[in-house]
Amino acid sequence: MSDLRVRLSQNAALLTAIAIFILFYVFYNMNHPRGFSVAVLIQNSNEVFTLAMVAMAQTVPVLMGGLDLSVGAIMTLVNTIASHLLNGSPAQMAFGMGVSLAAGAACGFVNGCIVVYGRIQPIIATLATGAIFLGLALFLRPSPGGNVDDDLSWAATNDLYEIAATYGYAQDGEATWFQPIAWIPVPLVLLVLVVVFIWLPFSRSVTGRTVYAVGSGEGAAYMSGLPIDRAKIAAFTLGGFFAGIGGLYLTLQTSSGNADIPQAGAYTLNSIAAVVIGGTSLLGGVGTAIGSVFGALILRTISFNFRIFEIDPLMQPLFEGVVLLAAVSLGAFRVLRVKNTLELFR
Amino acid sequence: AVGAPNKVSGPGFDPGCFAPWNDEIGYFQWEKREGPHKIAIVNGFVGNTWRIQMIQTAKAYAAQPDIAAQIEEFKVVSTGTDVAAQLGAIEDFINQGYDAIVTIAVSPEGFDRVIRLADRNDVVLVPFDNVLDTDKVMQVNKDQLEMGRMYGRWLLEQLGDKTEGKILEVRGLPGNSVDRDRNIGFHEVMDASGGNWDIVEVVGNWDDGTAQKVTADAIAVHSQFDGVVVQGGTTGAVRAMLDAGHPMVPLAGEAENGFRKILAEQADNGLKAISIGQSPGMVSVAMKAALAALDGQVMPQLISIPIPATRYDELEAGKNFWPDLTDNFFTVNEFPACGVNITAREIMTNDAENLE
Amino acid sequence: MTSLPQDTARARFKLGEDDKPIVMSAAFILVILAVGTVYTLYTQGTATLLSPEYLLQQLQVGAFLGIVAAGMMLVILLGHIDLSIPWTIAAGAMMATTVGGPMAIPVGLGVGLLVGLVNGLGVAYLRIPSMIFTLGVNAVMRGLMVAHTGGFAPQTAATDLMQYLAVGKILGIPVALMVWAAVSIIVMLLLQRTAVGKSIYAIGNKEAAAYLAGVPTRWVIVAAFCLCGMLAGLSGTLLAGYSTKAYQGMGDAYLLPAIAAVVIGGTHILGGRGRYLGTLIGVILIVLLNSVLSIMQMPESGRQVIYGSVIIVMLLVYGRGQKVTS
Amino acid sequence: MSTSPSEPAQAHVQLTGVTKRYGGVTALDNVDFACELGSVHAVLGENGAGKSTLIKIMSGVVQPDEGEIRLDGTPTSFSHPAAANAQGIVCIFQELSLLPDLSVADNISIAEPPRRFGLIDRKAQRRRAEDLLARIGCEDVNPMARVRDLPLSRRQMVEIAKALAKDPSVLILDEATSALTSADVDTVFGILRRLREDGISILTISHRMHEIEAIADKCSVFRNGRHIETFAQGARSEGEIVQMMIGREITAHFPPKPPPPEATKPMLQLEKYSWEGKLKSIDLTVGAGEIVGLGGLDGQGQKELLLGLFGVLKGTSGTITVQGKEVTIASPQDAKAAGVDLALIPEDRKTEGLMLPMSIADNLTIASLNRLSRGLFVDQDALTAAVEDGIQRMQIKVGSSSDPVSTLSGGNQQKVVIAKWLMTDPKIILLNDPTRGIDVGTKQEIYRLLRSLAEAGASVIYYSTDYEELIGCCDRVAVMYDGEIVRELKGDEINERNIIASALKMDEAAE
Ligand SMILES: Nc1ncnc2c1ncn2[C@@H]1O[C@H](COP(=O)(O)OP(=O)(O)OP(=O)(O)O)[C@@H](O)[C@H]1O
Ligand SMILES: Nc1ncnc2c1ncn2[C@@H]1O[C@H](COP(=O)(O)OP(=O)(O)OP(=O)(O)O)[C@@H](O)[C@H]1O
Ligand SMILES: [Mg+2]
Ligand SMILES: [Mg+2]
Repeated sequence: MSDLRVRLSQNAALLTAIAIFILFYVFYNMNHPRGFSVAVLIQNSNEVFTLAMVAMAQTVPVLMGGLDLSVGAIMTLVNTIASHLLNGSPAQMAFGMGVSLAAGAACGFVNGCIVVYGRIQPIIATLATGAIFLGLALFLRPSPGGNVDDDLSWAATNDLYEIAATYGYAQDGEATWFQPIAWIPVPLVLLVLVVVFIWLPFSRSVTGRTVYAVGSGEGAAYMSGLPIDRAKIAAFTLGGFFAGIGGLYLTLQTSSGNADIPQAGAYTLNSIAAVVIGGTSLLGGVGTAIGSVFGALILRTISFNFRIFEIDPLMQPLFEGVVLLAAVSLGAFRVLRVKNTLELFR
Repeated sequence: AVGAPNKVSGPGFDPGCFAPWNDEIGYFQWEKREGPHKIAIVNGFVGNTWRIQMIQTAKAYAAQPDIAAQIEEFKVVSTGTDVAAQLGAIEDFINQGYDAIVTIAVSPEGFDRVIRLADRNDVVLVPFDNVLDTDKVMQVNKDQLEMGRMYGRWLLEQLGDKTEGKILEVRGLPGNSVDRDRNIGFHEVMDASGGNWDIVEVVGNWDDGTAQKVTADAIAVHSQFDGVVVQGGTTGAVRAMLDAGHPMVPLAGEAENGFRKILAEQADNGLKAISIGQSPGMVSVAMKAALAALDGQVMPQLISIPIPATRYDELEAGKNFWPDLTDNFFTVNEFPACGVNITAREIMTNDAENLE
Repeated sequence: MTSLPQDTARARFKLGEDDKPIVMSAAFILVILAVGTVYTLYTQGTATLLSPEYLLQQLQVGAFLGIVAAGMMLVILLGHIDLSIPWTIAAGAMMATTVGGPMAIPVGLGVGLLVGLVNGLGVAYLRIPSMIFTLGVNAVMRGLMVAHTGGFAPQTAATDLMQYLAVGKILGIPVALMVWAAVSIIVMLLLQRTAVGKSIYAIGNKEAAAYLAGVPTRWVIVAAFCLCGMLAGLSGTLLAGYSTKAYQGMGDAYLLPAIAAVVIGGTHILGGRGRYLGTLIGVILIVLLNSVLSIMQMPESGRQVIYGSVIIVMLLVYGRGQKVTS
Repeated sequence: MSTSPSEPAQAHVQLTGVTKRYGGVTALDNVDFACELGSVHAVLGENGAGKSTLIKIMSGVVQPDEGEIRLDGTPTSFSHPAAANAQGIVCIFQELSLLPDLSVADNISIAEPPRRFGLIDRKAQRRRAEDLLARIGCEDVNPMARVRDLPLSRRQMVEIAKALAKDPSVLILDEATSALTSADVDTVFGILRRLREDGISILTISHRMHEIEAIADKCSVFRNGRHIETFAQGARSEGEIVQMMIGREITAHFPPKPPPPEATKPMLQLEKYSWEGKLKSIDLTVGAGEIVGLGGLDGQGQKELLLGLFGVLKGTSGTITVQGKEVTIASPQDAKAAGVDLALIPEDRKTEGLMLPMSIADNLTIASLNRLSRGLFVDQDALTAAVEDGIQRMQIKVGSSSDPVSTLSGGNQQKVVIAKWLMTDPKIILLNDPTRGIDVGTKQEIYRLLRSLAEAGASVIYYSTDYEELIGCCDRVAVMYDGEIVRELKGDEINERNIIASALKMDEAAE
């Protein structure tokens, strides 16, 4: 019983994020002119997926006590790479996806190496590599465009039924056993897969725990004989990989590549906001990528609501800004509870 | 697919307003349905004057009595420079049962999915300004290539007998299709002239400060140009020339009020310029096109909007520029051929409210 | 870091750890100029880059970034960051031009100060990480300015005084450069000679220790953010004077270069150490680098790559950070 | 290379000719040192003698500049702590190496967690933590709790559990008991004795002589980076050891106490002072010239009392009267303001007392910048003078006052903290365990300093975990239990028996 209480109190931030998301999302659906529908769910998951991935990408370095200002750039670079490769035979497309994801991981690996071997602060190292990645992306796609297999992009951005129907699985999606799950949006499935098969194992591995340890106290982690360098490189590489998944999905979603600098910046900044809203401490050590997914969901759900309600279009940015500021300020309540000022300084 | 517009043959409805891009353009026809309609505008970025002027114009236009009668619900959202968010917003409006969605695409690619969905759900999707590289959807724009060519033709005309020289080209946002097309059009004309032109390209991002800085830089290094082309941020670029004491040479620029104000002053000093505008008022043409399509009219797939160009000797205070108003807006806003008569002045002095 | 007079005397003959970035970036500036000159000699046959006119013009343009970077440095020294710079600049410029007249400049500075105050209160009293709080404030400022410009027709023309400060010249020296110099002297004195300056370093190193030493930590944080905001407002007003008007997005191009300039100048991104002279040189480096790349007509892709590489290479050259062993 | 044959006894770890320099400082100078299996070996020496450096070399944290390490006669070198751990050398460092955001169980198994399918087995990890915590008598610690939420003494015990989890063959404790209560120290010593019987080699560093007497088999004394002598425990008297450590003889441990003063005028009065259930209606009066000790078991609110007085705690109630005037102290600024004139030597000098990378001069002057300013600017001459004065007064061993304070040894760092506050001319000085990890010589200087400050009319409130200090130093001792002052001891009443009895709330029995 007291264990439960300990666990609840240690995950209060995550639970708050989940609660806020549910609140916003239910509100949105209740006010949607056509009510809740699978089409709406598909649309919502499509819109959320890339940001959720980039937010997860940001989480790993943040847990380690660093900040990755290049996640948006990595996403963009992978987007431009994938926009050249996602066509042809199935084997070619699979190869293209592999290359794209590998490129994302490689970018993260480069970040990790610069941070570890160059001993440059992550925030500034990634500020610099972010520029380099964007330069490469612009080189690959001086102007937007691309040639992505239509079927693939259609199948990846709809429900499971469309995948089956497009590629002829489960009797073109008509099989009876398939029906209960046929409505699930593909991005939602991907999200769960990424969390269950990549994030959770990572967070329970020694390397993953070293990431938390480094964020909690690097000196102590070193003294404890943990593989710090490996964990740092792994953290950035995994971050790059997640950002790569985001970039790959964006390519499928938009059937194109676009080396858009403001967009890369927007994703990076939103990823930080999502991480914070999801309950991960920017100081490192505390939090989880699952929280960041909910942070991303919250950010997106806020803008969903703009489409339902009558808000002067020129007031929207203000409204958005105020909601964002309020959301990131939630943590301030902690300050009111702290009775020992010294506890504020950690 | 289901519900997609029928491909029909021309001529289209109201060709004075909805001019087809060229002869090869196809025509679309949707089934006529009864109004009033639900219309949404999905804007991308909102942080510049052009976009704000566009939104104000859209609101003013929707409030005009004849248009208001055809609209049941009208919504404008700005999604920022994020493709996923913009695609999501469009899809959301499709799901919400809107009849037409007018949009400025964040990216010229990537709309295949929403186009498919719009067709399935019988929604009229109308990209304008930053259009899509596709022929599957009805779009409204000015011919950016042509605009580039006009820059070139103007310079060549003004340079007269000269066959060689240094030209400064201040470009726009890197990676943007408008920037790309204007640049291609301009180079096409200059190359075709057979002259020996040394074109110095700098990146001005379409904003005055950047344009001013890079122009100042370029002048500092190259000391003199024979002609200047500015895609946007013209006011800044000309100001840099003035600051550096650069002689006034032939110039082609945008339609900012500030630029026209300087032009009016400097025309006598030899600033022979043409001011070519990408008008924010285009949004009303796009809205009108959407309404016409919902009314079952035959519409060209790519609607070309005339390019309003004003020469230095055609400037008239209070008509095509306003010395008493700020530098910061785009002078060309109305399209008389389409019955769109909301002037920039009305928008910028908030007279728009009086239209309601 | 600060040091005692007799120690400074000694440091003058010895290259301290904090001097290294300054010397290195100064050397790199010479490299940039040399490369640019080789280019212009080759293409134009002139060495324009070495002319006083060109250099003064660069310094004039650099003043806007320089003033922003000075404020940013104060905040970075505290171990914080101010991401609200872009729209603080724009808001300062827009409100200055909206008000116009003799009050234009005070209003521009005041708006910056106000944004800084909000940032400072959020960071110091609510203790929200500056990285995220200022990001939110930036979004709010953007919203306010969009609403402001869209809501009614604001005047956007800069006043004559603003224009004079931005583009005027006294004896051939740009006034903007003098403004920057004045800001620099104030910031330098603040950091080296005042209790507030020393407190900034102390907080950047160990806030708890500074607090327990009776340093008014919250007050110092608020003050630093206010100064940073005010300097951004000043830069915005000047920038509006330079372009003769205010426009949306005018500050977007200043955030990352300001951070980069501070860091290239040797200030530790996590706070606590760094010298103002470094920031000054960092700004000049960035301005010249941009200018030379623009002159060489480097495409955007190449620029981004070079920009990023320069930051990394400079930091690598300064010597790698401390390894955690104890 | 050592030419002497390796000792016939089981020299498990042997260092030969080891030298370590930090810049200009030679932390270890050609040291030969060996420790054997099945014995407890104490390392003694004043602050900065090189003790920590010695064990950092043995445990792979730093690498020697010269010399070699042999393990069971085989030359080895450890490039990082994990390499030493792999050879069974496990160290509990002077600075705790726990990860505050991870759970107790995570921390205990941090190096070699139990795994299933390659992933950490959290259930097994938890069971292991429960076992180890039970072994060291810490059943009250929830293995799921975050270490951050534990009081310091519990953290220290978790640190010990963590070391035991590694099954060491050499266990090194660098002042691991400095934050422990005496009950915990007894538990730990019990465990150490058992480990010794199991044939483990134990190396311990402590500045508490009585602890060394209680546990050590062998002692080695270091001074100025040199190994002075190794001898069997008991072979030398305490005086001889101290002389070896500091190179001179010490006479009395504590300065003489003056006769109990006749009703001095009260400097500080607390009435019904309470905070958050951790301080319960405290009434305390401290006179001018008086040194009042705070006693009791660790964690009974002594620290809170000091922090509260210094304005760090929010939501305190009751009244504080300083020099006859009632004051509100809402921040350290208020506390050091004129008319209140408080100073606090905080518990943890590394995080609360010093800005480690900043210069000694900056650290010394940070609390008195307002006094050193003239108008807007800091008066550079006054600043220089103040720094020199501070260094002189506390006899701080510095190269240059512009060196980072992190280059000083623990004791000298503590002196910087104290000197910093003396510059503000405080009337009331609060000390939170100021001699933790400080050598005997420096301790004595601090005792003398406190006494002289008191004689000059200041009041001192002194919290210490060491009873001897309370007995030797204080005019009065207020013993706290669960947030209350349960007894005030005066004059001859101040003795170990009374302090312990009151600390355990056995007042009646003590009468
Ligand atoms: N990282 C370092 N950089 C520079 N000098 C150091 C460093 N670590 C230790 N020293 C110096 O080496 C000497 C020995 O330090 P060490 O920490 O070994 O002393 P110690 O005996 O453990 O003292 P204490 O009892 O205070 O802990 C001291 O003079 C100290 O200043
Ligand atoms: N974050 C916390 N959550 C729950 N209980 C706490 C927390 N911090 C302290 N306590 C409890 O409050 C009491 C006082 O603890 P505190 O650590 O403040 O005392 P202390 O005398 O400073 O002890 P120590 O020096 O051992 O840390 C203890 O019983 C402790 O267990
Ligand atoms: Mg030590
Ligand atoms: Mg304690």
